[in-house]
Amino acid sequence: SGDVAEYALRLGDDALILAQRLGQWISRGPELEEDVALGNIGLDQLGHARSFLSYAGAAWGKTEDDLAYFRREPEFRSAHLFEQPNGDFAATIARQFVAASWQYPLYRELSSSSDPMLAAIAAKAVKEVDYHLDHSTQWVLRLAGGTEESRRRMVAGLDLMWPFVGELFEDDPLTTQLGDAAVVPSSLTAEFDRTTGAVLAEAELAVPAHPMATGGGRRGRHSEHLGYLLAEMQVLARDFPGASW
Amino acid sequence: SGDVAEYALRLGDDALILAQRLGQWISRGPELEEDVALGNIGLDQLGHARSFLSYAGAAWGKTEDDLAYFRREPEFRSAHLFEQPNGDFAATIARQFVAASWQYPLYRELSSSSDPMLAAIAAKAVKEVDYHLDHSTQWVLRLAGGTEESRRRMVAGLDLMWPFVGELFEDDPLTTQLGDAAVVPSSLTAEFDRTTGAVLAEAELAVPAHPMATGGGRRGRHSEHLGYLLAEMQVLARDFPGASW
Amino acid sequence: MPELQGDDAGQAHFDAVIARDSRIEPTDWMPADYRHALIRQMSQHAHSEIIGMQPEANWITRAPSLKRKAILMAKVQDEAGHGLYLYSATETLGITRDEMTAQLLAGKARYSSIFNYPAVTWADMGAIGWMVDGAAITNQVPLCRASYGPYARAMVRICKEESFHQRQGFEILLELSHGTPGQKAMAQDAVNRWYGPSLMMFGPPDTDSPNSQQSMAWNIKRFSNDELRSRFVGMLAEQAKVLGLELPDPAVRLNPDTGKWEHGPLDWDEFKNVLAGRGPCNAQRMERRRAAHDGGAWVREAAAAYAAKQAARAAQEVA
Amino acid sequence: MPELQGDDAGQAHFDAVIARDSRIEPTDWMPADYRHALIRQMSQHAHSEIIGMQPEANWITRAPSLKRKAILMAKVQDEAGHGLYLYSATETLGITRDEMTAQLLAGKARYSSIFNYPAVTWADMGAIGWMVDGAAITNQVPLCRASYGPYARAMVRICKEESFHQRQGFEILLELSHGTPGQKAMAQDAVNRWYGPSLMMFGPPDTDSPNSQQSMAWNIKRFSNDELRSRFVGMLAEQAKVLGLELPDPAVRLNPDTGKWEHGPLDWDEFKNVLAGRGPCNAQRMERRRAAHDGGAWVREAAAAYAAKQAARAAQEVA
Repeated sequence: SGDVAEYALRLGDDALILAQRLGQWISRGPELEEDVALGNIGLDQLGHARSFLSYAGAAWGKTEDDLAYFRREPEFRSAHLFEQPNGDFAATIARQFVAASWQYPLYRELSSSSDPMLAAIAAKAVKEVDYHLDHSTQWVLRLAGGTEESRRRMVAGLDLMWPFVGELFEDDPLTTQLGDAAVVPSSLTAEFDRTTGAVLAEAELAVPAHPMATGGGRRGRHSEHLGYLLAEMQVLARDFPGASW
Repeated sequence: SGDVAEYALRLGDDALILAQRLGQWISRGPELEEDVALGNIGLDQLGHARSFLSYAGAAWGKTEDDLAYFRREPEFRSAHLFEQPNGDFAATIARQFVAASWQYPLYRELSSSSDPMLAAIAAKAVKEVDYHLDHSTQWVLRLAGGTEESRRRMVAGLDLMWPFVGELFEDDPLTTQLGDAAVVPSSLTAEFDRTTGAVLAEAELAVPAHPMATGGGRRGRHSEHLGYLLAEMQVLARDFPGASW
Repeated sequence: MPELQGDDAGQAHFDAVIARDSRIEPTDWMPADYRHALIRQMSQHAHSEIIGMQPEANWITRAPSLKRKAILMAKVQDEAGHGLYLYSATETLGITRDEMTAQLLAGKARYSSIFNYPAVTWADMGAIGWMVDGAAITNQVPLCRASYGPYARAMVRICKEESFHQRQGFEILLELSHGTPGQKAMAQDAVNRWYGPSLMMFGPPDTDSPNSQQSMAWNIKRFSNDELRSRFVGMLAEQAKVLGLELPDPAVRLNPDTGKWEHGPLDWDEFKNVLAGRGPCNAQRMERRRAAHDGGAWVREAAAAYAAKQAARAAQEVA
Repeated sequence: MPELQGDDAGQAHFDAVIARDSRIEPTDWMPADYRHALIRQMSQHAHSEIIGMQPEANWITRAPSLKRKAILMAKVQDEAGHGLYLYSATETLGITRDEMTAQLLAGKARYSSIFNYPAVTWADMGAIGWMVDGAAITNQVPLCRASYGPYARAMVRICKEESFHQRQGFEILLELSHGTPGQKAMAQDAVNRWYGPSLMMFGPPDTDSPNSQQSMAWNIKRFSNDELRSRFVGMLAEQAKVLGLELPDPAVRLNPDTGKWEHGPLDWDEFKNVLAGRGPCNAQRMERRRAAHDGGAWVREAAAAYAAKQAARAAQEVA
């Protein structure tokens, strides 16, 4: 149905925008192993994005590329977290830590969606996101417990990303009316708090007190960052409309 | 004539791309006075760009905006120096130092061009570029003679920009066949070497030994940086083709 | 009557100046509370100019014509100039720019909450100019007669440039509203988004604004929040007709009985949220300012070290 | 004959292994020159994989379809993997990755000059895959039989992935050459630009390649530069027909007498210029690598500090 497609669009946009951000790291990582690791995570997210967007597009007679390259900013449905700039490695790790701590329970629950396609995509994705969560967790611990500088940066990175946690867990008519097909965002709050809380406790870090930012991504209201990201992502495809690659 | 327009296009593109780079500094400067100063220089360059591009466009029935927003990368004629990324403040100052040490004698000579419009634009521009040269000279001296860190960064900035000096002084058929209308680039080499040499000597810096990079900007062959800059600069205008603003 | 001494004499002079609506100057005696209130108000104003550069700087590289790009660059630069000018004026009260910057970065000093909203489309350049600068001017014009001389003089200069900016914003919206349907929709969307926040720039309703009385008594505030808001909404309503755009508030009307403009209810919960740091861009604005400040520390240190070396050299040459 | 001792025994074993075209392993004795030549050749190869990520990473964010984006990301990532694998193989010769990285950043170790050309259009993703990876494979396939075991084994694995990459490059060009006129022109332009540089990847003409003889005697180079170049240009000529694109060299032909492919003169001055640091992107490539390395220092330090703390804690728990 259209509602399922709208829901798939959200998840696809989250993953697409995150993949785009991670793609910017490749050849710029702090060590080659991280070029590989961040590239892997980016590729996974891109894969999830393609599945969700293809599924969403099918309902509207559009391809994944129609959706990725020929929508304008207000038509994107991603949450603000994913469009936050990479910042330094600690900020990227903080964004990954939040993203994976949200996507992991989300995909796990979604793998028993009453919509078989959503269930199938999520069942595949959850295994990969499990690794993403482990990767970011390990880095949160390392950076928090490494040097004074790395701890300071890790704290700053978490402070930067934490305002965008709240939006992820906001329910709206779409998520509620989809019933068993979707996962109600607020139902994941407790697990997110528990997972992240345990890691932060082990890292001897406080849960950031930074207040939640006004979101709006699910309604197409984005931060000032998304425009730049889309301009770059879409420039070539739009320069050759209708072309095949 | 078409040759004069081609020549004006080069100078206009140099100034436009530099203005675009400087515009990225505003609200990011190391002190508010530099937000103002770099903004001023950027505005001057943008003004010169508009004059040159309007003049070039008149020969082809195009507006300054047609030329700025609706050409593709290989149609831009700017030299590689101007599209180099801002880097840190020292790199930007190094780029400004090279740019102004080139533009100042260029515009001074061009103000006696046999083409009255080029002469008029240059006569106005040279006064402004005089300030740009002074601004960057003062900063080269300050950064070179400031702290150990600032000196290290100033050296690194000059090393980054120096490979793009050579392209500025390359003659080609266009600059020679224009005769008294244009300034032959190579005729400015000695003065550039003298001006920059004196400042670097006062700063107790060696002239960078970095070899000259292959250019090609005048033939539309650019570095990997220009594509990103144009994608950002042109995105909105291209999203509303034919619109008026 | 014996001649008054020290603070008493100062207070009397101060009271007399205020009473005849004249100007206090930096070397005059003034009450500590007056000084602190001014520092708070003026530094907040200066910080607002500086933070306020960000939403507009966001569109410099993407401005859709070279003319608009030049106008926008000049405008954002003017704001840096206003900030510098206001910091200087505030320094006459015995606080340094470095101290004020430290207060801003520590979250101890405020800037206008309006700049915590994102400028997501080009039309926002119009709406910010027309509405945000418009509200600022409505607020500031009366302050050209503020009791503190340096502040009043700063306001005179700033208001002149701000009204220029406002007209440029109006022109951007006018061009868009007469443009393609897509452009007009962009303009209307921007007006919809900035309307409420710009009305709330005047602060809480008078019934809920405890500090205003003292500020008005000191002549560093000349009209109440609601009075200024009413003037502003009237200006918007009349100019919106020229623009061919709608204000997103059907309750806007000129009350024929009072002769004042009225408007519908405002979302004061949102206002408080943004003020409390929960706006869309609070963290981003502070992060950018901090990044510029911290990232530029080595430059400022270099400039200071170089100046010191030059001074030492000059002294040596004299000796 | 008395049994050979020490170096003499080692040399005899080494000579015998080379003579029967078998493999030297890390623990085997080897001549110092052989070791140094291998370190130079293998670390240059590793550095080339790492620097070679840059021109392609340049198009990841702008890839024109999601499928192409995924393929490109995977490819660039494979190159990081190849670099890691080759650094490991080189470390068996008694040099650390840190030392090799330091040599690269100090400009003492080289990487393939081809990566000093910019990837300015999407079609370059095709041309790099088809021509640059194609040349690399032509060079590397014989090295799967190189005399140093770890190197030969690395080559086997790498060649497998490289030929996959080459096919992907070919497919990009094929799609473009069958696309719009603009796409086809973009493909032809890329082939024109990469043709000469890719042919020069095999190094100077045999008449001007002094080190080759020794390397061939050691079986760490199996065919001469010109021989490999001839094979490569033949491959290009035949596949260009399928692509419907022209090679920018009218002299390319299969010589019926020798059975070898021939090509026109190459611009060896340009080659030397780029090698000497005057290519379009030399400074940029090194700067990016240096920025990533220096900018990541605090991360590597943190990881090391954390590992040390964990180890100390574990030791304490045991004690």
